[in-house]
Amino acid sequence: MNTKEVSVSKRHERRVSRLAEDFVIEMLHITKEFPGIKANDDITLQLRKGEVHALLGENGAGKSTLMSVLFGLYQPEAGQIRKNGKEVAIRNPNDANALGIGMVHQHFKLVECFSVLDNIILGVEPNKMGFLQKAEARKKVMALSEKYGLRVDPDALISDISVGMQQRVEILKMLYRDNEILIFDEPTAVLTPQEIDELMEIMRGFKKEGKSILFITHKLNEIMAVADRCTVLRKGKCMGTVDIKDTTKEELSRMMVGRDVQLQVDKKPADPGRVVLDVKNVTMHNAQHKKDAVRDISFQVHAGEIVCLAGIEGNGQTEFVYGLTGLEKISSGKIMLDGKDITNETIRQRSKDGMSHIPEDRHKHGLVLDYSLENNMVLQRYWQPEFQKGGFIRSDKVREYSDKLIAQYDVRSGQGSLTTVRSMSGGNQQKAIIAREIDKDPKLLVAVQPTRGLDVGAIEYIHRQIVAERDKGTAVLLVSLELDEVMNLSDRILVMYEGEVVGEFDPKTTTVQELGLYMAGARKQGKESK
Amino acid sequence: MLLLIKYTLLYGIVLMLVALGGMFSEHSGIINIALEGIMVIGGVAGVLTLTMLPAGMPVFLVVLISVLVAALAGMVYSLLLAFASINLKADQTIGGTALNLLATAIAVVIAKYFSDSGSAKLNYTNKPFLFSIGGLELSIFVPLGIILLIISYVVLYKTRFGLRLRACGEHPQAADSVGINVYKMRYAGVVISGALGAIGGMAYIVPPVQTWNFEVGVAGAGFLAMAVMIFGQWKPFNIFGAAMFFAVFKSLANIADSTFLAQLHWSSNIYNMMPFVASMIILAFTSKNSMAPKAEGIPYDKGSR
Amino acid sequence: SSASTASSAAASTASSAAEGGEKIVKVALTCDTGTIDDESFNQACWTAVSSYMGDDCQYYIPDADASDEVRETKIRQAVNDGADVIVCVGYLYGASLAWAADQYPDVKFIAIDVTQGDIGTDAIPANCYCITFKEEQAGYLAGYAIAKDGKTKLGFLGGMAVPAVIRYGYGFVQGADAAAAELGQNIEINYFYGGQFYGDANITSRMEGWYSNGTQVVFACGGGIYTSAVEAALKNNGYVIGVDVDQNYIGAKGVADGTYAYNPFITSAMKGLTEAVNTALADIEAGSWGDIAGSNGNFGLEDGDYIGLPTDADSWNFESFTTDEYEEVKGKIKSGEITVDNSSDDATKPTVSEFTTVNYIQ
Amino acid sequence: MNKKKLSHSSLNSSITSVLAALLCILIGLVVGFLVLLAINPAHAWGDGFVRILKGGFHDAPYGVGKELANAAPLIMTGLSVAFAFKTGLFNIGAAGQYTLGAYGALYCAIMLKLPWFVCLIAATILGGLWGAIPGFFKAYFNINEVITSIMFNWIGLYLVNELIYQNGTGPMYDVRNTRTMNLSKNADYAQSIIPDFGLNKLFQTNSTTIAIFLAAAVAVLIWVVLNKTTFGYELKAVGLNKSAARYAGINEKKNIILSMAIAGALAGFGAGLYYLSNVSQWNPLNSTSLPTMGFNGISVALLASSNPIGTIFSAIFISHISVGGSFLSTKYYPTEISDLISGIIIYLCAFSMLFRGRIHALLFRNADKTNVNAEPAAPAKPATEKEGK
Ligand SMILES: Nc1ncnc2c1ncn2[C@@H]1O[C@H](COP(=O)(O)OP(=O)(O)OP(=O)(O)O)[C@@H](O)[C@H]1O
Ligand SMILES: Nc1ncnc2c1ncn2[C@@H]1O[C@H](COP(=O)(O)OP(=O)(O)OP(=O)(O)O)[C@@H](O)[C@H]1O
Ligand SMILES: [Mg+2]
Ligand SMILES: [Mg+2]
Repeated sequence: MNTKEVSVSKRHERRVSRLAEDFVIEMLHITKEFPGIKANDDITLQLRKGEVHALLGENGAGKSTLMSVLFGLYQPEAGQIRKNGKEVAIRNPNDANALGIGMVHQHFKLVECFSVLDNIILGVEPNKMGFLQKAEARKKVMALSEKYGLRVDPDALISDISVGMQQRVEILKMLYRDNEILIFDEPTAVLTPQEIDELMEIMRGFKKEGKSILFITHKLNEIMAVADRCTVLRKGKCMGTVDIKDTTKEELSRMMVGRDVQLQVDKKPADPGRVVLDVKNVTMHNAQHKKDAVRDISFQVHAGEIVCLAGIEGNGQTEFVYGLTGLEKISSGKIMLDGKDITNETIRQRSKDGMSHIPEDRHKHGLVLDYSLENNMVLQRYWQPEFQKGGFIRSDKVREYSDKLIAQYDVRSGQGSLTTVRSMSGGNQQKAIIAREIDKDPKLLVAVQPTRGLDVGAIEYIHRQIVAERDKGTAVLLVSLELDEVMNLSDRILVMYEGEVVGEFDPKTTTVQELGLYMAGARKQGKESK
Repeated sequence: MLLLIKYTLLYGIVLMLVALGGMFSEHSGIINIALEGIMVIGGVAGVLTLTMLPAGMPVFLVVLISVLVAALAGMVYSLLLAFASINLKADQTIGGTALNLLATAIAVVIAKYFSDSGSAKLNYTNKPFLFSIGGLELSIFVPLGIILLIISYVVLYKTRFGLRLRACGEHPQAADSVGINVYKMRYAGVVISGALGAIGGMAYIVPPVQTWNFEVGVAGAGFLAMAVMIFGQWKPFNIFGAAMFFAVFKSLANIADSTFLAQLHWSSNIYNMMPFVASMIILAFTSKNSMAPKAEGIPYDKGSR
Repeated sequence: SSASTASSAAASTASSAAEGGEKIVKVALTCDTGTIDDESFNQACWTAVSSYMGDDCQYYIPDADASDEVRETKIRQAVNDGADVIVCVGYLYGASLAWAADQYPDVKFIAIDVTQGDIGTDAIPANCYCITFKEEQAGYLAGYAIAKDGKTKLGFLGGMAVPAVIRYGYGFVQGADAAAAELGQNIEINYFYGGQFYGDANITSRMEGWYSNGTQVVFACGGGIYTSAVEAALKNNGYVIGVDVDQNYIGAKGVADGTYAYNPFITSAMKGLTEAVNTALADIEAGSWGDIAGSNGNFGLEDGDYIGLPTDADSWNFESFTTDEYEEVKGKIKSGEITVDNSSDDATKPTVSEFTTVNYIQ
Repeated sequence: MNKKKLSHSSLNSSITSVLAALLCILIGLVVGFLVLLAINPAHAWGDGFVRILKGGFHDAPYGVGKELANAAPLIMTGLSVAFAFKTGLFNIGAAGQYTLGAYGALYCAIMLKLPWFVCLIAATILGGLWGAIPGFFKAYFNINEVITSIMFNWIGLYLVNELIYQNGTGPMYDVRNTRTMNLSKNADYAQSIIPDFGLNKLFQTNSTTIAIFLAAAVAVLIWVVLNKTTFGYELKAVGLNKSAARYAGINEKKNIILSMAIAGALAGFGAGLYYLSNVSQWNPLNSTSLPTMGFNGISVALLASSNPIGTIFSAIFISHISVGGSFLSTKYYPTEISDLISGIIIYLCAFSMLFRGRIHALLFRNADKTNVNAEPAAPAKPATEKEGK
């Protein structure tokens, strides 16, 4: 390509966008199949130099797959990839790297027990006859870190640093390889609001440098904030590319799911009843650190209200939920469920007493991935007389029940009750858990990040289920990192910081900014928050 | 005392070599439970070579050739494990167990085929493998083992290969995403373990006697080496220490009646039991912060995330 | 059904042979444990059989840890393969013989190292001839000779604690003790069973421990276990005593091909395996099977030269002990002047004089 | 409709497993034949291959009786491994548990002169205890059961040898035989021998008892427990996902220990069947090799793809070819050829998943194509939409 054409294209950006010379990367008519499914079906995506190009789509729409094709992790069945108008073959990450393409993966690809420096150089190690030469690598990393404001300690182990810091390492990995085309796959899912802002800033910096960015996210706010254009995928097909200037969040979500989505949950005002959950002075030790993970927490949840524990990840929410649900022991304090002291009860007993738990990590706790869907549907109840007789499982009853839940909650899977849960998509796995936990008719529903990583369609559905549950008179304790969700869903918000509850808020009278200050520890209410 | 040192070294080096083999394999992400079998294969290959080499050959060549042949045999045999667990993604422990069962059968069939009398016994000379320093007789495997130990350390921590190998055992997806060929690295890890395991097998059989009945196999030494590897927390010098610790027990069991320990009148069963009991206790104490490669035992599938 | 035809076929050939002059058709040798080339027990018997029969013989060895059942199967197989004489080598065949003799009345069994007690029947079956040896006498001679030769720190390395090995060992202790008492010289004996019939690092290191602590000679008594004793001896200028057959040739071969620096075999405690097997086979062909069947030939010095040390100049490697002294003590045993206790009970050790310390190692 | 689908697809998968196993066997046999050809081509067919194939039938009925006598404990050790597999554990410690089981059975028979079923129970309990130890280490220290089991195999061997031998003075030890007392040689022990109901006569053997039927019955029992009971549900859940099981209120530590204890008990029971049938006696002088029965159990389990019922057949098969191997003529071939064949078969079994996939694809290509992200059936949709609002 020549410079003249570039300048021309800049002037007539919209009109001449079909000119090949316009784009650093073009993915044309890409088709990628997995056994039983077309993950990408004739998708075309064109990336301009110096733009932030968002990629939007429901769970399983094929975003990660498309990016993996670009990064050389998968080979497409059909279609071609062009760089600066020339067709290129990307057979593996090395090829991608040689073309200046780098990727921050949805799940970080960092070796936990390696140092930051080792992780950055892995794959492109400076060496003399195979022997590592780390000194020069260190110099380059420090320079990059300086230039882009990506603070890292090159000698720290990955396992010792925060998620935000890990992401910086991932970004440095791309920069270290002098990549010009940067792919970010759901980079913000794991970040705190402040970190997200930082990342947006960094992206803008890259843009200024002339780097091109592909940015996958489910959060429309972020797209509106930082992207120039957005390509929308639905069920493996390309729904089109739009300019962010000319579109709205509503339009984007309609393109994505094919119908109108309510981004705002509409719910009646809460009608709190009796105290269902009463947490008194709960403290929990931390196995790793000397500092207590949870410090002297007290609060109550009433029937028919949604109370939300908000906070930045790692401020004791996870530990507290473990203590509350019995997965871990609490060191001191007392937990009452509907007037009954359950502090020392087993998990099974808590469940019998009316506690339901939508766990934070659905793969670790929520599901036995290699069990069939029906077996997972009775995971909390297989022992009830309804489903067993004299120790023998009544498989007909289990099937009946599972079929009922599947129909009622629209859990989609290949073989219905017999599907191995591992083969189901994340959204449907989550739906199955929610069906199971809600159908228990609990007095208290503990929902931890119930919509993590899900698309707006699924989020909308789950939010509605939770509100419906509240309206039936269930006490709901929601734990979420997502401020939108917190503001949208809760009737009361408790902010946790460093293991303590530092404030209590009414979502109608507070703002995201105010919550952010408390979450960051910049402010703290008096002890009256108890 | 000299004797204790001698046999501790002799046996310890065997355990160390085999454990180092296991270490390489596990750092690449493959659990090599077939070490016992690999030792047997290495032993039978090395011994057969010894019996076949012409009498007048220089000592140096005899050692070199037989050790190389043993190592080669081990590498070839370990390819079976590599193929099953890397390409076919078979369960590694199961594949390894099958190879253990197979190895003794192969060794016996081969030994019976080559021995004059049709028994599984082969006669050979171990002279080329022995030398002494000031009354302390050592086998060639002692210096060889020490050299291999140092090389192992350097390779693992100071080279590009080592860094990549360890990455594959810890997080193969990460390695793959930066363009490292995980399959190739895992093959390398397993094949190195084949070579070291086989040399270990030869070191187990050759120095102490000049006749070996392959029906006996290597009597659990390969399994013990796995314990050594765990005890040594997958680190070369720790493995060396662990191997020596085990070897001291073993040697004591055998030469106890020539030492003050004879007064205790313990049966050899008790001595034999001790290293296992000791390592169980140590495992229990160190289990909380195990350094095991995180991805070991999990077949790597390019497609999976 | 194939079995019954096979066995009846074997039976009929055997009986027709009996009418036509007792020609042996095929001999099977079944061992209980170890290898056929163990340079001692099994090998001696096999050599005897194969040199007598030429091609018309075959051996059977079960796995190391075989059961009576497996040994019965070996006998069955031998019969199915057409053997009309079966030589069962090793006391472990006792129980299997009780069954086999009954099952195959037309097959002739020669059982070596097997006693009526091992078989467990009231009498030795009529188609079975047991051959045992007075190993305690051989052990005694070896022990006596070596102690008389001036060695004061001795060792006994048995394979497993099986009756024959125990008799060798206890005989050895008694012989050495007798010489010690004669000389008024204190001697010390390390006594150990390796638990296996092969050498390996464990045994070698134990033996090195002994030799380096001053043990001069070890009586290595248990199939292939001698390899470890020899290995350790050579490193410490020590010596070994062979067993069952004159094992001097092993040392000589080793010296010749350079594996051994010197020949460590001082002598060997022998029992006349080859002679006994040969005689028995010849008896069958001579038509005198009836004379020996159902009996136990327990061969000791009283019965002839079935027991002893090799007296060839090559094999006689004592420093001072002479053949005359040897003949003298041998004569005393022959005449009954000296009786050697023939206990083979692992738990009751032989009694010794105050000159002798036996260090039984577990 | 769903029911039909279940039986259909589970039938398909069993057919596939069986075919995969048969394919492994076939390849193993072919390789075995090639080895026979390589060693001694002249006799490879009649004196070699045919004998292996015929197994016990080479010398029927005796050989068949032997085959059954050996298959009984093999079913049990196979079950032991298979059961553990089903609950997510690899029990490589069956050999050690078997060792302890042997001690339990023999102690009760020889020292206490108890009836056979009591001896069997003792064997089961001791085996179970020995299995529980690695379970304990796994549950409370998170140490891989494979490594613990390996260690406890050897500890068990040395321990039992020491207890029985006691330097040659052990009361269970028969000095003359260098084995434990022979149960059938002494009327005192008669009640400890498993009854044979005429089987010995039928097969012209001494040790073909009803053990094989007991083993088969246990296999069926285990199948029921695993597939039909809440207990099996819990065990499998723990095996597949410890954390999720804990979340579901299952005591995962208890269940891991229980799984291993049951696996050990099964192996111990197998030892009881073997020694109380008086197939053999224990040799405490052997300190260098573990009972092969334990390791062959792994083969059995693999060949059966861990299906409890399948272990019955795979155990009989393994026993068949090893008896066949023992009938090989030493003149031409080492008996280890049969070990070689079973080794190869097991190696192939280790990746039989691959075969299974291929076979499945071949057989049922059109039968069950599934779409993971399939839309639900049409009528379900309106109902859910109503539910949502
Ligand atoms: N390795 C694989 N094997 C088989 N099918 C796969 C594989 N990876 C993805 N798929 C299929 O491709 C589809 C697209 O998956 P992809 O991961 O690209 O979705 P996504 O848009 O990134 O979803 P999310 O928003 O959840 O990250 C999935 O629905 C799945 O069915
Ligand atoms: N290795 C695999 N083999 C087969 N299918 C796979 C594989 N990996 C992923 N899938 C398919 O990918 C689909 C979605 O997977 P994916 O992990 O992208 O889910 P998700 O919606 O992103 O959930 P999560 O938010 O938990 O990541 C599933 O339908 C699943 O069938
Ligand atoms: Mg994705
Ligand atoms: Mg996702």
